[in-house]
Amino acid sequence: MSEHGIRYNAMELMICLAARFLEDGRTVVVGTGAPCAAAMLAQKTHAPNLTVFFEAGGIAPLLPTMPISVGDSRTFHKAIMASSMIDVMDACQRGVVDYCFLGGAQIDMYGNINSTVIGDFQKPRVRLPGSGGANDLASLTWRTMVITPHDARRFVPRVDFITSPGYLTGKGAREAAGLPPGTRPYKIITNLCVMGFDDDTCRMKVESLHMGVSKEDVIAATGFELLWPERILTSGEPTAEELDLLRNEVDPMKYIIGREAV
Amino acid sequence: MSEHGIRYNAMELMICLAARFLEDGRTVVVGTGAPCAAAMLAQKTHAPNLTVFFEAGGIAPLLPTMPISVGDSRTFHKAIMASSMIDVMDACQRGVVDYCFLGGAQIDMYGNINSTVIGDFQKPRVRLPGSGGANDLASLTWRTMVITPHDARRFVPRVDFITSPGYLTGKGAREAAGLPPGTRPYKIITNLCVMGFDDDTCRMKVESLHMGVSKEDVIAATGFELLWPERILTSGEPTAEELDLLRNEVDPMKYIIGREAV
Amino acid sequence: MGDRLFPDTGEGKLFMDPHPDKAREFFRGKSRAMVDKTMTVSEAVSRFVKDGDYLAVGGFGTNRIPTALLHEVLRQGRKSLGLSGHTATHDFQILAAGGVIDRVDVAYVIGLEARGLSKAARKLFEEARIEVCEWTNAALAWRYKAAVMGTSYIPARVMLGSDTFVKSAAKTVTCPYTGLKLVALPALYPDVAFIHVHRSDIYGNAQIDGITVADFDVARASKRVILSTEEIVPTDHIREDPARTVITHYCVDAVCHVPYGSYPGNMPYAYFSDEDHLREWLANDSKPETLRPFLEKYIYCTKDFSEYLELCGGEAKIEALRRKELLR
Amino acid sequence: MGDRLFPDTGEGKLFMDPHPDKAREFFRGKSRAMVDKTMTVSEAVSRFVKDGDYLAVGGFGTNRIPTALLHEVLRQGRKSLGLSGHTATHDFQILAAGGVIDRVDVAYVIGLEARGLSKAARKLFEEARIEVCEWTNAALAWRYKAAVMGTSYIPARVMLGSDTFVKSAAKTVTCPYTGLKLVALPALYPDVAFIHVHRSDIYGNAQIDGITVADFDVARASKRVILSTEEIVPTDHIREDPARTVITHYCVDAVCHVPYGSYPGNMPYAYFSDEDHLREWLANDSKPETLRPFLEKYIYCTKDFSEYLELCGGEAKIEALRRKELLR
Repeated sequence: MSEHGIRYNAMELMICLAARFLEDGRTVVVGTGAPCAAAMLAQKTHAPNLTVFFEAGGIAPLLPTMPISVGDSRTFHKAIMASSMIDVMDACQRGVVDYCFLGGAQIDMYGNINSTVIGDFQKPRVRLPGSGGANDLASLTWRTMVITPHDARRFVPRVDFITSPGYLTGKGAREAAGLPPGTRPYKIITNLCVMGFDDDTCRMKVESLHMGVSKEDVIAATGFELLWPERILTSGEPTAEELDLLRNEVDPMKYIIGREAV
Repeated sequence: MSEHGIRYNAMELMICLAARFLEDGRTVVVGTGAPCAAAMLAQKTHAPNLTVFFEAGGIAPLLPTMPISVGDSRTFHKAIMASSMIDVMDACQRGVVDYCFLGGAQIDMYGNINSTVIGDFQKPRVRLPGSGGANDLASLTWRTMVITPHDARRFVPRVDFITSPGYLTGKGAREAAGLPPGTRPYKIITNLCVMGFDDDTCRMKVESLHMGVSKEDVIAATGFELLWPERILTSGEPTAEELDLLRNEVDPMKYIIGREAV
Repeated sequence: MGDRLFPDTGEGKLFMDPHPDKAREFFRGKSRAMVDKTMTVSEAVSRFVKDGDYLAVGGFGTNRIPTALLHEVLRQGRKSLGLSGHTATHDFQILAAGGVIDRVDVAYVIGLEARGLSKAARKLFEEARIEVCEWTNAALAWRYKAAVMGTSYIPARVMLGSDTFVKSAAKTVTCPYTGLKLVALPALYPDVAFIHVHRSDIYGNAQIDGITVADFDVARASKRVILSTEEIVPTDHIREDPARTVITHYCVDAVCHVPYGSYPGNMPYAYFSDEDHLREWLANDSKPETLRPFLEKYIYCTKDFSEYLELCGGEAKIEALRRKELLR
Repeated sequence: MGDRLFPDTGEGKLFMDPHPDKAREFFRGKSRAMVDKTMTVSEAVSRFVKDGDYLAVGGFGTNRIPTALLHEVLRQGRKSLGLSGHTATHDFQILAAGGVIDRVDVAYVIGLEARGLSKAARKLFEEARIEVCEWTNAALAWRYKAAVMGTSYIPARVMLGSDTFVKSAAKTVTCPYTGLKLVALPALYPDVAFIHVHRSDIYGNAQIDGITVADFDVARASKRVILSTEEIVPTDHIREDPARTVITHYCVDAVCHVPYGSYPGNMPYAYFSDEDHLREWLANDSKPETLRPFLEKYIYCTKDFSEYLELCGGEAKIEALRRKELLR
């Protein structure tokens, strides 16, 4: 798919869009996969001065290849510091970390994420890995982003378990719960669209539809009512430069971009 | 002074007596001066396996010379670890450190020590350096020892300021204050005698008088009523081996043992 | 959420007593002597791991993990162990496969990050054969830190508002200075810790190259510590560069010399993870009928870690993983 | 004590706000970019130290201290500074002599350990020209740690029962798990920190050889950080051994290249303390009539640290101190 005749897949599109949200001179905690690729791409384009953290302790590495684990030796290859998990988590709690990326099995209209359990907690239908550092990052970093496939199994009216807080029950709920003011879910980047959150209601709101995607496509793939802007934008497309960097420098082995997103 | 014809001064005697209280295989936080010399002597005699900590972060160094500061480079010369103050203080609070040595301007019958201020706190007659790590060590290590000159200005009925807790007001007071159970003032080693504390009253109690010192000498040099055992022992004297090690290996420059204690 | 009042105490069970005075009494009795603590993995596990113990595992799931010690727990048939699931991936997979754990503080378990999920591990939960208490990675890291500090809790700002809190054993407190609502994370003093390091002397003074994850704290928080080490070095070597020391002798009970002891996990600067073997694990632990022979072959019928390593390709395999690690 | 009820709040004044949300807002606005932060000592102090600021000083009194930065504060005539007196010895002596501080959190001040006491520093207290709040070395270390953690307090077990507590600004709390009475140590976020290091790149990624004392935490807790460094190294050098890094660029505002910058203090592995010059300080600060000319000579009439160093014996002196440090 492409307007300008450049072909790219959904994963490449999501990574490019995510990269553009990362401002230069800021900090991001990434995991493996698409978030890591997005941060690397941002560094190679508009944000050379983006500092990348891995939660196990790697700080500002020069990544020689895509890490397989958030704690493998790639995550601190020629790093500025090979530190500890507590140093990274302390930095998040201190307000030093701007962005994080999360994933999950379920997400609701307030951006609450479930990565713990489907069904009953005591005897679950499906047990998932749990929070890991996700709850920490969603609680403590300034802006939480999600890169995820878009379908109604995932975008649900009510998550079975709030592993990681979005806006919880709406405006003021994070603050009431004791979470640091100003932290919030920021962007949800899917294979169909980019979504943000409405300032007043704190509900998920479409910002732009990807080229060739209709409003109906998104509604059909979402298990709750989305908010829509007066004028629906079309998401930008990857540039030739971005795709070149992504394919030849960021992920030449196609570990990430070789996967179809859905 | 000596029974066996070996001459030694009061500082040498105090260091030798203090060293003997340090059991092998245990841990001690020392400062500079006599405590450091005592720990070194203990290591060279009965306690080769005594682990020495300096509160600024030096752990188990091979001391090449007497340190001048608790944080100078001697305190981590060929150390097991060049760590941090918080690592050492954490170890104390965790219950890993057995002994510490403190000093001070005033001490009372419960072993409370003042190293903060003589006179009024707001406008003191004499301002002293403050706790440093003394309160921490007195609060957290299992057994607090003091090496000090013995005079009535120092051994007072009431300290002007409790910088570091001894037994506070007596039995149960440490526990009531919230201090970790089992921690306590242990031995007071002066130029006149060795004192411990009575289990029931928690008051300072003479254990042994140094050779040539009378009960009256001690009473005259103490500003409060001491407890006395039924049978007053005579303190041991430094052995020839101890003096040899102290003079030729521990403190060959006589930084410490060259000072007269009083 | 939403329609109910948020609780100020989680519903989960606190598996370990956070009382610092009990820990202090234990630490008081523990020897601080520098004596030779080298022993075989078999002896270390036999002496220092008891049925019912609560275990903390160093490293990060598939990175710098004490594989030899974990296997030996299965070989010796320990049971009813508790576990701190602090990004427990392959380590959790081994313990779950062996059926040796019955309770877990969860931050991250059953998954092997991008590699997929362990079906055997997942089944423990779905069949409710394990007691579960939820936490987060930072929460468990700070719980260790509270223990290291010898206090009973540390306040933090995670888990608030979430079901992770509801299913934890945490409580909220009010800050006496700011009035802020905070989560009080209870100190976690594990009974025993397994940590794999790059090098140690015979007393347990040890160095780790690269990130330490939570192991500075795990070593200090735990009542008993078993190190496995790539290399045993003279104490002089430790003393030459004391700023490199991460773990000190007075924390350590046993030092086991296990070259390649993190295999199939990554050992930074030494060898990369064996992704083929980890895939084999995931494929075989998906069904009881494949899991049992797999465990027999690799763990129960091997005498020790070196036999396991031979089965997996021995020195040649390690050499290939070393090249991968060193990007050659 | 004894005849009175022990208070649950100290009488001292809390000089700095422990509220983590205010600190978070500050840290949010601080750039994390790796840009060249090298500048002269004069420029760094002029840009990043304001009258009234609360200062934390790295090192340990006469060891690895940022002498050049401290002198410059006097030269530029800053006033009404607050200070964290965390084993502040020669550093405190300098600031006290210059009359630039008016409030101090005391753990240890005015003394120079075994060397004796600074009469000029002592006089500040005895003439009540300084606001004082008492703490301990561990308490201040943990107060920094609470700030590093982005929380508002950390519970601990020191100061309880003592007058040190009474004259502190601490409060007691009850542990929600154990019922223990604990001291809540309020987070300390200094306005500005001075830290002297062995080497740093131009961005502030820095290494310290030997004990770090509290500087890992001081660098992270402080809103602004000025490093002075023996050596500026390429970032590649830092990246070659990332486990050596103690301070990271996003904490740092200025990097000042000051060889021998800890003089007359000890710089581990580089040069020992100059005990003669420290004795000269103690002798001269005992009376106003000797202190003033002494300060004129060494600080106010020198342009910068290198002039001071020349007055003190320059390279020859440093060479002698290097031999002493290296036990030659």
